[in-house]
Amino acid sequence: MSLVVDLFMVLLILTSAVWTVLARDRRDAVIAFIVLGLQLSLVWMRLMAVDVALTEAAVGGGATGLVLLRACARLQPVEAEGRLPGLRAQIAAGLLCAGVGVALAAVILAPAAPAPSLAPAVAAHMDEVGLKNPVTVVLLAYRALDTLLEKVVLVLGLIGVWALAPDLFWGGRPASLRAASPSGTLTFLARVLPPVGVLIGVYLVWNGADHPGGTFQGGTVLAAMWLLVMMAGLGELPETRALRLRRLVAVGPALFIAVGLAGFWMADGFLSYPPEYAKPIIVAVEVALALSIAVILGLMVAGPAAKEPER
Amino acid sequence: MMADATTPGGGLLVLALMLPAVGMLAIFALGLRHAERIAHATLLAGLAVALAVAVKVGQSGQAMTYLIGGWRPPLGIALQADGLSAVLMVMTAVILCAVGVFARGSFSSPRDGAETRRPFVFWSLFLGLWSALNCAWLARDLFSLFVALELLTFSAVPLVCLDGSRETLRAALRYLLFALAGSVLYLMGTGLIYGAYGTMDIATLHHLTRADWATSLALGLMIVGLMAKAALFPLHLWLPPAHAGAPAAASAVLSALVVKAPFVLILRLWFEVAPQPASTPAGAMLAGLGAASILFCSVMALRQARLKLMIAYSTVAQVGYLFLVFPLVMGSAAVTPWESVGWTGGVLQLVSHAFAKAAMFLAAGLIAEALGHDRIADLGGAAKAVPVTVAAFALAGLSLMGLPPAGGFIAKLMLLTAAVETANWWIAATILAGGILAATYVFRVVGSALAEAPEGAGTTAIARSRELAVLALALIAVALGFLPLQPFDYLAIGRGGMP
Amino acid sequence: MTPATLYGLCAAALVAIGLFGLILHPTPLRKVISFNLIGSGTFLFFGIAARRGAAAGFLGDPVPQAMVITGIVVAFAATALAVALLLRMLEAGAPTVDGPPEQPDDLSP
Amino acid sequence: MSLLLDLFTIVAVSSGLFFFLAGTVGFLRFPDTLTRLHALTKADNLGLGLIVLGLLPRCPDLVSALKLVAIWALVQLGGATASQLIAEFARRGGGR
Repeated sequence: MSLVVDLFMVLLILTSAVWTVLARDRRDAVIAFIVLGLQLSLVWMRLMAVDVALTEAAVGGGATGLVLLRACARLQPVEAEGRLPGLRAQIAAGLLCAGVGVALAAVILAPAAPAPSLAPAVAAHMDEVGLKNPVTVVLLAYRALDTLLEKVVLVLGLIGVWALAPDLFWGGRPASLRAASPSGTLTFLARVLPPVGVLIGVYLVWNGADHPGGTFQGGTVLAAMWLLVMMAGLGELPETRALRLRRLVAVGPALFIAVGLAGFWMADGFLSYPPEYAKPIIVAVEVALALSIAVILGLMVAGPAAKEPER
Repeated sequence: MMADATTPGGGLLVLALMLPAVGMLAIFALGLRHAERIAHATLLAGLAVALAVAVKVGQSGQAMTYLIGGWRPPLGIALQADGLSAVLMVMTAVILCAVGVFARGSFSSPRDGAETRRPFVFWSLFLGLWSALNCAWLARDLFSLFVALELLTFSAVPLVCLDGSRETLRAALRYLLFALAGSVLYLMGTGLIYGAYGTMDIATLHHLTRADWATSLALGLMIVGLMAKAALFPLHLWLPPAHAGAPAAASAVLSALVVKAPFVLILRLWFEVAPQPASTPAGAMLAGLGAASILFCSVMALRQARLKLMIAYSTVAQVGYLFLVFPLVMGSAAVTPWESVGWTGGVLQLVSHAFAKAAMFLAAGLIAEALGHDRIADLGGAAKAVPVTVAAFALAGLSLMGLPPAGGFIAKLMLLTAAVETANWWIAATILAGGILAATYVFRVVGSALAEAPEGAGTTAIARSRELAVLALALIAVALGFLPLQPFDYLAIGRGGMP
Repeated sequence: MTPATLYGLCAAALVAIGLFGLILHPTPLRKVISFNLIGSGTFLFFGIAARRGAAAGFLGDPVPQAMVITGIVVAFAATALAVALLLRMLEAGAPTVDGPPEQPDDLSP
Repeated sequence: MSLLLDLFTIVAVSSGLFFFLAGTVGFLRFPDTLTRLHALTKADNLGLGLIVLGLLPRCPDLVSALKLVAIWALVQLGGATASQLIAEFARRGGGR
């Protein structure tokens, strides 16, 4: 019975995917992609990965979708829609892709038995970290290096986006996110929702130590609230040269590295935590990271500086 | 070798990884005039760390290992410096230091204290790149290596379009799309590997991998993705415009170091993850594509009118040599791959090309600054305006052609010896043909630079320290030629447990 | 057939569809969207491995789940960078005099 | 007692699902943007409301019940605002 539901879900997903690729209009493609992101977060629920489902909905569908939609709005007057090349090229590429798909499907159909897993190893050492959400334990203890480096990736990505500003505008504000004609409805939402949203974001971060949730999910919600306020025209984006902003971006990764290095003296080495303080340290790092992630995501959506810095 | 415990001094590996990242964050958070000073302080500290690691590895004759957070793989992540990693780390540090000296001229902050775009972006990404490279050399976990590749992409792409012109933006976008496609294929392979073996740790996988087709598919996807990032023919199309469009200091780093990271990953996958003995047809195919890179892109280099584009095509050709090692090592009579002449020759080619190519790109940058253009046909007078730079270019060229006594000579001689030893005659012929083509395109430039200056051509003065930095790189490329002509024991350090 | 296997097949199809778009679409924005499709399929492979590896009281192996979270965030950053780049490219206007001839938005090799 | 609660849940959730179905059919079949929006928001809010109502007796504690109600309230707010925005956009002649 449940497999019928899954089958239906798969059909929906494949429809969205095909629409994403084949839609003539690029905005249709983006909307199909956002729908796909939401469907995929349901799939992650079915796969019992709640943390991933939250991330996929917030980042995969939400933030990525917003970036793509904004791109559409700015491309509309400038760039013509591209067309897929002729039928012969389509058939050739289709055969190649189908081949790849079939090969991958064959691997899925012949799984290793018994399925290999690190779950027992994760469970065996959970006590040493003192958190109850295994995904957070993996992200902030066992594989903390990956998480740390990925924060560095985010900062580099932001520098990369900023680097695209013309020299004259360096340090200025990004292009305004404000809707062309802000409507009363949006302003209303931007006044009512943020307090609730911030509460939810903080809850997700706080809760992430022991239950599904965590820095990304919470940080993305915080970023969304910030962006909403900007879009309604209730606030302006800060100048990219503002040191306070820069420090907000850097505080998460910097604290993470500092805690990691402190491990040389206080625990068994880089990125290890003294057992009795592991939980408070990790939660503190998560809070700082969520703050930085919120600011970075917001700034990445906003794009490079587009105005001269004010004197 | 299994990474069982942290070895003494292993903390140095963490420093090598984190120092540049801390420097990058400091530039970002402090802004203003500090960028260059922070970068130079980091360069000195990072060079010291790299040398310390190399000395320690050499003294102990053992790989250095560091278990992050004390968690043992497969649950945790291990950093490990074997002989190869140590050599790569020192190579990276030395080249980046030279580029750092060179870039003082082009990316200095203005004195009035306002932060400007180019110095800020250049120095912060420069340090980000260093973290990424050290991560690629040291990580022993397929997923951490994915993160390293992403770090590399994110720091390299914006450097390509630093001048903001439409062509460089187009080149950067194309580079980004190729790099992302490569990343996603690599990630897909790691996903399949995890599904089959339940670990990402290379040392653990070494004993687990089976010669079944699911494993082959996973490794194939990863290697194809890495090929796109290493610009192996026919996936090289993004490289020439990107490397030629970047500012000289960035081009040098991109061509000398960044394209080497995916190759080293392929090397590790091939010899440390893939079930041994690795597939012979696949090795021959990689070598075939390498040979195609050498021949096709050397000819393309000959046909370029602009100096930087020529050097960029030459990069694709020289990276092609690296891919020749697979059949040479597999067919060799040596007991382990690390004891074969082909392996040593390949690594030596990697290192000597890195120094030579960095020198060439920096020299091209100085010549362009001195003359105001980089059209090969009109380089007359360059030898008078910047004699040291032109000499450095010629010395680096020696290494590319494979003429004695340069490092490239020893590398190519070793590859040639291995090709003859394993009866791969077509590889031997390619190596010789590639050398002749390289000689032609290098002499074309040097000949033009030695010509008399055309009437009325003005030149700009160049700081001597920048010329000397370029010369130092070229001299190192040549000095590598004085290494003993035999499998190099240092490169085999840390491979005791490998069959 | 378990749900995991079914979604695994779905992931293979997603990769194939995304690859098709990446190869064929001439405009960079559509290439970026297609790249995200391939990425989604790839992440699902990790999810399948996680679900099949359920053990020790967990409903899924948390290690690949954590990797997917990292991967999703990196993919977002890549998308944001690519979009910023292509918007800037369109704004940069006409190429300089000795640049290559104008090909409006064709990035396919 | 528990049988009665079960019955209540079943009836409420099923009628909630019915409203979702009706809303979707309306969305697909109605001719223009405004009527489609009407179908979607009316039916979905009622549908979700009924499902939440049906699930309330099953909550183990007060906090999860409050969470359910909060979700319903947020969706109300989000749905109402979004449809307002879409309607304004449509009335100004945007869209297709």
